[in-house]
Amino acid sequence: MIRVQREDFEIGAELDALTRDNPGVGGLCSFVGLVRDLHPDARTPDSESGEGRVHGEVRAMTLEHYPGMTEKMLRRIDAEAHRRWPLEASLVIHRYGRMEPGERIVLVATASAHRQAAFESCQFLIDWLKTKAPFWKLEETPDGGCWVDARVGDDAAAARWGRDDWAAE
Amino acid sequence: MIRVQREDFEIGAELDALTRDNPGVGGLCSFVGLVRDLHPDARTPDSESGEGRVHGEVRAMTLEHYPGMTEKMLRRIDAEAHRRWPLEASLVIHRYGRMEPGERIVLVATASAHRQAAFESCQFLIDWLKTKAPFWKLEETPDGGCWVDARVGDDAAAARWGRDDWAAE
Amino acid sequence: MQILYFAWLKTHTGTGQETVDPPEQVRDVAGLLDWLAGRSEAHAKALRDRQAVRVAVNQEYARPSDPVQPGDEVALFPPVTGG
Amino acid sequence: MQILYFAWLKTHTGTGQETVDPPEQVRDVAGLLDWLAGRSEAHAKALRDRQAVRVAVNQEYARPSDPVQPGDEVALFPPVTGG
Repeated sequence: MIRVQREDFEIGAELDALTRDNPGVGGLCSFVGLVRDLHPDARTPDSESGEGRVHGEVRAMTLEHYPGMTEKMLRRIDAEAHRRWPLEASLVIHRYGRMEPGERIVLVATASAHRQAAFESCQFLIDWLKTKAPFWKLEETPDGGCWVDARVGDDAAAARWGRDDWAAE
Repeated sequence: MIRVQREDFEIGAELDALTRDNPGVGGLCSFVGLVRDLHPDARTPDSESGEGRVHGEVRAMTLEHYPGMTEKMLRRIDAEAHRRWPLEASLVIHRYGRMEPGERIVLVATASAHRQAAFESCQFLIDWLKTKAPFWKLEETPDGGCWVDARVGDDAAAARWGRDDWAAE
Repeated sequence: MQILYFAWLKTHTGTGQETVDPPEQVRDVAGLLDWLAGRSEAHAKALRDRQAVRVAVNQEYARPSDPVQPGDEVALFPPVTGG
Repeated sequence: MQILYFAWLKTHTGTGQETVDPPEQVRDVAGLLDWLAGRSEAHAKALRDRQAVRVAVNQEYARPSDPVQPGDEVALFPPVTGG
């Protein structure tokens, strides 16, 4: 199941609903992505300049997406996970709009009879989501707004799971 | 942080507490192990015998542990995870006592700036816990009580992360 | 033909959406980008680095050689950064 | 010396805990298991397959050659199955 929404979600309620009344579930793996107060490439205070300024301080983040295509891609990624692993249930919730540090952005959860399938499929979902679902992050820093660059590491993480035949490049 | 307890736990409350007031967390990975209604080695109904009996039907499970040593081992495994990955927070809750199918047995959660560290350390914690923490499962089936055998696959999963120098064999 | 711009492509072109009617000789994604780049200085600047632009035709990822035709919904955006 | 039994070792020996005073020549884990096996038929049966028995001395995993001494807490149990 996939959901794209502006509102926050409750992790406990979502995960409980995913396994309720299904005693065939032995393992439930979940991943939550949260807004950090520092850009991932930020370094410690700049001692060279003597200013002690923290590069990349993030005050808020706005997530833009492509309504319609987002849902289509998430559904496809979710279906691919079910094709590859014996899953009892799965859930992807991705928020859009403005969020502050500490807020939840995304929840991915997979339930299976076996823990290895749950772990692998959960990681697969977030890896492919990060490189194939049309979301873009705009960070608000003391210097203004800045669109976050895609990370090479995310491409590598997605490529571990092989290639799809529907996302160009 | 580790906890060994008879009572159930609330996943949402536990995970929220783990990341609250720490905007350095970018990714939170968790794993929940639940009581299944079938023994993992159970097969479909026995068509040879014509009885249609489901092998390995589990009505309940009782988890026994070694108080004192359990906490010691869990603390050591948790410390090892923090030594190997840059974690902002971690949590292991393991229950003991009698549980029915669908009930939660264990929660492992790790929070880090980066998702790869969260995923790997979470999987490490459950893999080592399964082969090193002194817990034993007694399954109640229609045929009576049965101590669950250790699984070779669990040894292999634990061995992926290298050897420790404190658990014999 | 409906053109959608997302993230910095929207910021640079100054528009999120525009309806265009390219000439007949624009038959594929590459041709469409070339033609769009000629619409204004802002478009030219936004589309300068083609390696940084991803394209979806009717909500499916498309390659430069993939066809476009009247009535298509074509979206231009940078590599995605969700999750 | 305190001996603890868990899981089917407890079921088979019929006891979860016993205090024993092995003779002086019992100096290591292997020697202790041999001596315990001689205490009763139930003990012998429980300890028949040594490969299936794990040992902890003072709450640390121990090998057959590891020493034991008066005052130790020695636990015997099958391979663990938690999680």
